Amino acid sequence: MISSLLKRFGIGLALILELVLFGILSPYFFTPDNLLNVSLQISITAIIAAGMTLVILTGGIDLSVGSIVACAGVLSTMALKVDVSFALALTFALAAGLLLGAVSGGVAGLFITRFNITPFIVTLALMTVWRGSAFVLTEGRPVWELPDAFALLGGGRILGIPAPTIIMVLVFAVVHVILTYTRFGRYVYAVGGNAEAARLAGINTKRVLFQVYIVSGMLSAVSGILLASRMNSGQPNAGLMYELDVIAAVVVGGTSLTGGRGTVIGTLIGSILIGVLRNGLNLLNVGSYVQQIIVGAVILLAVLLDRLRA
Amino acid sequence: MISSLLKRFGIGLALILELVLFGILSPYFFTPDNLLNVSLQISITAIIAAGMTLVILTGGIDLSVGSIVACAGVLSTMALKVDVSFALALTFALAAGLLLGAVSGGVAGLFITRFNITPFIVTLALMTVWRGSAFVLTEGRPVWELPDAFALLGGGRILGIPAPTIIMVLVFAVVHVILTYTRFGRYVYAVGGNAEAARLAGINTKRVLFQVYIVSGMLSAVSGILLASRMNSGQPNAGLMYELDVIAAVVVGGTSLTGGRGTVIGTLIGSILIGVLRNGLNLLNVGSYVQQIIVGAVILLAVLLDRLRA
Amino acid sequence: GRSSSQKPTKTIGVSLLTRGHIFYRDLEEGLKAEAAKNHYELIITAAEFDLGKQISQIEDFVARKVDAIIVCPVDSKGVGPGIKEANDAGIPVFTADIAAQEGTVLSHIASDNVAGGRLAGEYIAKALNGKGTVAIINQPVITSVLDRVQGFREAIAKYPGITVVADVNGQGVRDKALEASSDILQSNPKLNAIFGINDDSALGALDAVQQFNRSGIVIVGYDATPPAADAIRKGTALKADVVQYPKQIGVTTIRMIAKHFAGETVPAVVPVEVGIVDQATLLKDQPRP
Amino acid sequence: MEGIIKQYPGVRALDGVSFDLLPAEVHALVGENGAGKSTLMKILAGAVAKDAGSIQLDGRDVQLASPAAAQEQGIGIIYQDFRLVPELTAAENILLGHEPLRPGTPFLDAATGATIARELLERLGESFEVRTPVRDLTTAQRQMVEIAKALSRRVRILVMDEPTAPLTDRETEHLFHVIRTLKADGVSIIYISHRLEEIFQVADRITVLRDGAVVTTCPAAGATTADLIRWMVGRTMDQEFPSIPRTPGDEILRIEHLTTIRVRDVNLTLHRGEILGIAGLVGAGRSDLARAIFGADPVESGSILLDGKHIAPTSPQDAIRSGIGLLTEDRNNQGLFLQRTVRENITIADLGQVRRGFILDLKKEDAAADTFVHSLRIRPANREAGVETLSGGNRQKVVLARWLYTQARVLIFDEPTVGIDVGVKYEIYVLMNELARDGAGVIMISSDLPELLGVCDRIAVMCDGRITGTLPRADATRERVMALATAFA
Ligand SMILES: Nc1ncnc2c1ncn2[C@@H]1O[C@H](COP(=O)(O)OP(=O)(O)OP(=O)(O)O)[C@@H](O)[C@H]1O
Ligand SMILES: Nc1ncnc2c1ncn2[C@@H]1O[C@H](COP(=O)(O)OP(=O)(O)OP(=O)(O)O)[C@@H](O)[C@H]1O
Ligand SMILES: [Mg+2]
Ligand SMILES: [Mg+2]
Repeated sequence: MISSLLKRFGIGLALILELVLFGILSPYFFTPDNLLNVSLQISITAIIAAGMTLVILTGGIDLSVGSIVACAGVLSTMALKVDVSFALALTFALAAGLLLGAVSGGVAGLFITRFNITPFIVTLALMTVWRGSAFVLTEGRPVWELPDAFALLGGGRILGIPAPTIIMVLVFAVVHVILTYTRFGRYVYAVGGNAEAARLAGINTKRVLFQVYIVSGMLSAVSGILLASRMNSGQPNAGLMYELDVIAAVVVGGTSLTGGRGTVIGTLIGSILIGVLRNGLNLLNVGSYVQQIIVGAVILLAVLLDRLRA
Repeated sequence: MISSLLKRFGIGLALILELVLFGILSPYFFTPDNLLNVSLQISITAIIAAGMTLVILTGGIDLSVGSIVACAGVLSTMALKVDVSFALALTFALAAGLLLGAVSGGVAGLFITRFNITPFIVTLALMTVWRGSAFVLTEGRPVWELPDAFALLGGGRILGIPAPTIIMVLVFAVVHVILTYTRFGRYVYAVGGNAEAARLAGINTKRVLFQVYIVSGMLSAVSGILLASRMNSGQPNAGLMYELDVIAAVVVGGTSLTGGRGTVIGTLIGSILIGVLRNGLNLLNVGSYVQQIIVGAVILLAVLLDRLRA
Repeated sequence: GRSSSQKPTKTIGVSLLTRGHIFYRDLEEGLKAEAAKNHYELIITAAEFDLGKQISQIEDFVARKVDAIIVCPVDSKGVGPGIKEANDAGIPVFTADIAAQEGTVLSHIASDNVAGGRLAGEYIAKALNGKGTVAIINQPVITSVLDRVQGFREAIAKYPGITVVADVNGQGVRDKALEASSDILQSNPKLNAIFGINDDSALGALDAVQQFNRSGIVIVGYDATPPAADAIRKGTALKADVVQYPKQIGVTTIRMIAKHFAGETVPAVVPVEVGIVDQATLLKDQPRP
Repeated sequence: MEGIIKQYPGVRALDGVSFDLLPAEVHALVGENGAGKSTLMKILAGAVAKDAGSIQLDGRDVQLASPAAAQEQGIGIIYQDFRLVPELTAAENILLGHEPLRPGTPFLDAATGATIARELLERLGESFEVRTPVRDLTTAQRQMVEIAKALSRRVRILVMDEPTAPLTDRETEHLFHVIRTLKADGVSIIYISHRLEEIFQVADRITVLRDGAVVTTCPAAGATTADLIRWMVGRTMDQEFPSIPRTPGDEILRIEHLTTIRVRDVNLTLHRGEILGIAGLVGAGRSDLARAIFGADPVESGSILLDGKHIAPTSPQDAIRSGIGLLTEDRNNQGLFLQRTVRENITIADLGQVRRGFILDLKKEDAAADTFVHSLRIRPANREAGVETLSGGNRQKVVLARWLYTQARVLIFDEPTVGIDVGVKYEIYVLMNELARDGAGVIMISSDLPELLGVCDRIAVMCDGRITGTLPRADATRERVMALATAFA
C-alpha cells in the first residue's frame, strides 16, 4: 500500500508528508501569510533551479549560478543609478543583469563545447570570477540608494500574490512546455542521454549545450535582479552557496546528474520540499546548527524515497 | 616546439611557468622559508586531494571533505581534553578524528552502493550534517586550551621540514603505489571506467566504492587533525569550501571527473599549482577580490592547456 | 501596537548575522539569559551572512506573529525591506550590533565598529612609536568589518611613519587567516604589526607568527574572546584586543524590549561600551560586564 | 569517394581508398577486422573527418563536414555499435533530429511520431511497443530501432555496418526483404558484414578492403566465398570450421530447474571437453540463462552443480572463483574498459596471477598481455594501446583474451563471433576447440546457426525462457533447430 503510493507519487508524497507534519507542529504554518511567504522565499532559488534542470539534463552542472546572482544584482543596481529617467535606467538595469547572465552562459558554453572542458571546472572557475567581479565592482560595499520603484519588481504583488512567485510559476510553465513539447527539449534529453548518438542523429549538440548554459545564466540573472529588488540593494555577497541548494533541489526532484532523465516539475517539487523544510524549521524555532543536520538528513531521505520507488 | 613541450609535460609545464613568474615578480618567493611555508599550506588540502583522486577515479565525488576537516578537528581536540595522560588522550584524539572520517566514508559508501544514490547528493548531505555537528558539538566556540605537545603534530619539523609536508609526501607515495602497483588500484580505475564491466569481470565494485570513500573520509580527518594542531584548537568553521579547492586541484591535475582516467601525481602537481598561485598572489599583495578572479582564470587556463595537449 | 497584549510570556524572533563567531554566541547568551529572567520565548536563527536568508527569517517571524524582532543585519541597507514588512505587520523591530538604515527600528543597541578600529590603530601606533609597517588580516565582505578597517586606517593615517603594507583576506576564520598571515610574513620580513579584524583572524596571525618564529610583531585583535584573552594574558605576540561587550549588547537589547513592552519609551540608540584590553588590564582580572 | 586517407595516432586506417557506388545497387564492403570499413563509412556519413581525398555525389564535389550535412545529401547510416539514446523511447530515437511538428506550431506531434515509428518497424517485421524506452529493449530490438532510424529519413544512400550481427535468421530475412524493396525504390546500399553467405544473398558488387586499401572491386556474381576469404585475409582457408579431435568426458556442469525472471525451469548438462551450443530467437532468454549461471542476475530457484558440487554464485566474483567465465554479448557496455589499455583489459579478471604479495608484477603482466596480443593477432599489436582506438573485431578479441587468461573450467561465450572476420572466427573456433580438448566445458550462445551447427557437439534450443529441446550434432539441422526455437511462437 505505502509502496504502491510511493511508486506513483515518490517525492510528491514526501512533500505532502512534510506539509502535514509542519501543519500539525506549527499553528503558523498553514496561514495564508506564511504560504505566500514560503512561495516568495522559494521563488528565488527555484527560478535558478529551472535553468539548472536543463543543464543537468544534458549531463552538465552549473556552479556559477550563485555568483551570477550576486554579479547580476550588483550590475543592474549600478545601472539603475545612471542618471536618466527611471524607465530608461530600469531598462539599462535589466539589460545589464541579463547580459551578464547570457555572457557567463556563453563563456561556459564556449569552454565546454569548444575546448571540451568538463562543466564542473568551467563553472567553478566562473563562480570565483563572477564573485570576485561583484566585489571588485562594489569594493565590497552594497550598492544602495536605489529608486523606490525598483523595489516593486521583487516586492510588488498582483492580486495579493508576490511578483517573484508569479515569475517563478511562469518560468516553470515555459520550461515544462519546452522540455515536453519542443524539439529543443527533446534534444536536451538526447544530448544528456547519449551525446554521441545525438550528434550522429544530426543534432547540433554544441548549440544545445550553449543554449542551456545561456538559459541557466540568464535565469540566475533574473533571480539576482529579483533578489536585489527585494533587498533594495545590490549585494556582492548575495547568493552564496545557492549552487548547492539549487542542485539539491533538482536532484531531490528526480533528475539524474548523469543526464537524460528528469522533469522540471520534479524540480519544482524538490525546491518546495527544501524551501518548506527551512521555513518550517524556522517556525518551529529549531536552532540553525541543528537545522543544517536536519536539512542534510532530509535531502538524503527524500532521494532515498525516490530511489526505493524504482 | 612549445606544443611538443606541452605534449610531454602539460600541467607540469604550467607549474614551472608559474614558479618562474613568481620567482621574477617577488624576491621573497624563492626563499627557503617561503617554500616551506607553501609546502605546509599545500599539505592540508593536498592530503585530502589524494583521497579525492581515488573517489573521482571511480567516477564519484566527495563534497563532505571540508566539513569532515572541521568535525574531525573538533572531535579530536575534544578527546584531547579528556583527563588522562597525554599519550592516552592523544590516542583517543587520533582515534576519534579518524573514526569520524571512516564513519562518514562508510555512510557515504552505504548510500551510494546500497541505495544507489548519486555521490554528489550523498556527500552534499553529509557536508551539511558534519558541519552542523561540528557547531552543535562546540556550540559554535573553538575547542582550546589544549596540551602544548599537540601542536607538534602540525607544527613540528623533522630535519627542518614541517611534519605535515612529510605526511603529505608519504600519503602521495602510498597512494601512487596503490594505484599503480596493486590490485585495488587497478580496480579503482576499472570501476570508474565501466562499473558494469567491472562487476562482470568479477570485481566487487561495491567494496571498492566503500573503500575509496572511507579512504577519502580518513584522509580528510588526517588533514583536520593536522589543521587543528597547527591552530592548537578545534575550529568548527575550519575547512570551509575545501571541497571545491580540492576538486579543482584533482581536475587541474588531469583526472577526469567521469572516472577511469588520471593519476595522483597529477593531483599533487595540481595542488601545488593552486597553492603556489594563492601564495604568490599574497606575496605580491594582490587584493583579495582580484585574487578570486585570477584564481578562476588560472584554473580554466591550466585545464585548457592540458586539453590542448590531447 | 500588539505590545500591549496581556500574555504572560512574549515571543521574540532573533535573526543573528552568524553563529560561526564567538561574538554572536556571547550576544546570544546575553539575550537568552535576560530573556529567561523575563520569561520571554526566543526564536533564534542565524543568516550566515546571507541577506536573502535573513529577510526570509524575518518574514517567517512575521508569519508567526512574534511580539518583537531582533535583527543583527547582514547589511544595513539591504535589510530594509524585511524590517518594513515587520513594520507593516505592527511588530516592533530592534537591531543589535549593526544598525539598519531603512525601515523603522525602535532601538539600536551596539558598539561602534569604526571607533573600535580606531582604538586598535591607536594602540598599534603607540606600540610602534609611530614608525613601522602593519598588515591587516581582513574579511572585506562584511560591512562591520569594512567599518573596523576604515577606523583602523583612519587612526594609522595620523602617523606618517606607519604604512599598511599588506591587506589580505583571512575570511574571518582561523585556518584561512593562518594561511594568509603565513604568506604576508614571507613577503614582509620586517613586519611590525598585524591587525586582525576579529579574534579568529588575530589568532590565525598569531599561529603563523609562532610557527615562523617571528619576534617583535604586535598583533591586535578584536572581540577579546576567551582564547584571545588567554593568549594576551600569556604574553604572546597578541598584545591587545578591542573589546565590545557582546553579552552586554544582548542583555541590553532584551532590557530595551522589556521597557517597550512595559509601555516606556526607549532611546533610539543605546551605546554599549567599547574598550581595548591588553595584558596589564587582563591580569588585573578585570571582570567582564 | 576518391583517394580517402585517414590517419589515427599510430595507425593509418585508410590509405588512399577509392570507392564508387552506382544507383540502386547493393555494394558489399568486406575485410578483416580493422581493415577500415567502418572508418570509411563514418567519413561518408560525416561522423569522422577525412585527412585527404574527395567525395563526389552525382559528379559534384560535396563536403560532408557533419552528420547533418551528410543527412542533407540523403546519406543514412546504421552504425556498427549502437548510437541510441537509452532514456528516450524507440519512437523518439527513430525520429531523433527530425521530429514531426504539429502543423504551424513549434510543438512536437507525438502521435504522428509514434505512427511513423510503428510503420517503419512493421516494415521490418517488428511489432514491439514504440513507446518503450530503448534501455528496456533487447539487443536485437535495438538493432531494429537503429535500422528504422536510418530508414526514417529519405535516403539515397544507406550504409549498413554489420546490421545483422545481433540478429537471427528470421530478422535477417526481414531485413533482406527491406533491402530489396529499397533497391527497387532506387536507393543505393552499402552493406558491411562478416557473414559472407549474406553477401552473396544481397550484394550486386563487392569491394574488399585490406589494411586500409582496396584489394579489389568485383561483381558478386563472379566471386566465391573462397575468393573473398583469399582477398580479405591474403591467404586461402581450406575449411570454415576446425576439426580438432576431442572426446567429451564426465559431466562438469549441471543445471537443474533453474528459474529467474526470464528463464523458466531450465535443465542442462555440460561435459568436460564438450562444446554445447545454445540456439534460439532473439529474446529467447539465452543471455539471461548465461547471466544467471554466472551470478550476474539473481536466481529465483533451481540449482547449479559444478563437478557435482552445488554452487550458488550470487555475484560474478563467486562464479569466477568457482571457475566459470562469461563473455558477454555487449562488449562495449558490459565488457571493456574503453579508456584503459589492452593489457589492463586482459588481466583485470585475474590479477592474482601477476600478484606478488600486495604488489602487481608489471613485467609478468606485460608478458601475459603480449602473449595474447600475439596469439589472437590483436591489431594494432600494442598492449599499451587504449581499447577505445581498436576496431570492433579487435575489441572482441581483447575480451576473449581476458577469459582465456582466467583459465576458467566452464566458459560461456555469448555471441563471441559478432563482428569478427572470417579469419579470426576460425581462430576463435580453434580456441574453443582447444579449450574443450584441454578439459574445459564450453557453452556457445550464437544467433549464427551455421556456426552452431559447425562447431558444437550438442545444441540446446531455447524459446521463451525454456529449453525446448537438445539435439546432438548429428541430428541437428537448420529446420529442426528452427522448429524448436519457435515452439511457443
Ligand atoms: N578513434 C580511433 N582512434 C585511433 N584509431 C582508430 C580509431 N578508430 C579506428 N581506429 C583504427 O582504425 C583502423 C580501422 O578501424 P575500423 O573501425 O574502420 O575497422 P573495420 O574495418 O570497421 O573493422 P571491424 O570489422 O572490426 O569493425 C583500426 O586499426 C582501428 O584500430
Ligand atoms: N520487461 C523487460 N524489461 C527489460 N528487458 C526485457 C524485458 N523483457 C525482456 N527483456 C529483454 O529480453 C531479454 C531476454 O532475452 P535474452 O537477451 O536473454 O535473449 P537472447 O536469446 O540472448 O537474445 P539476444 O540475442 O537479444 O540477447 C533480456 O536480455 C532483456 O533485455
Ligand atoms: Mg567496423
Ligand atoms: Mg543474447
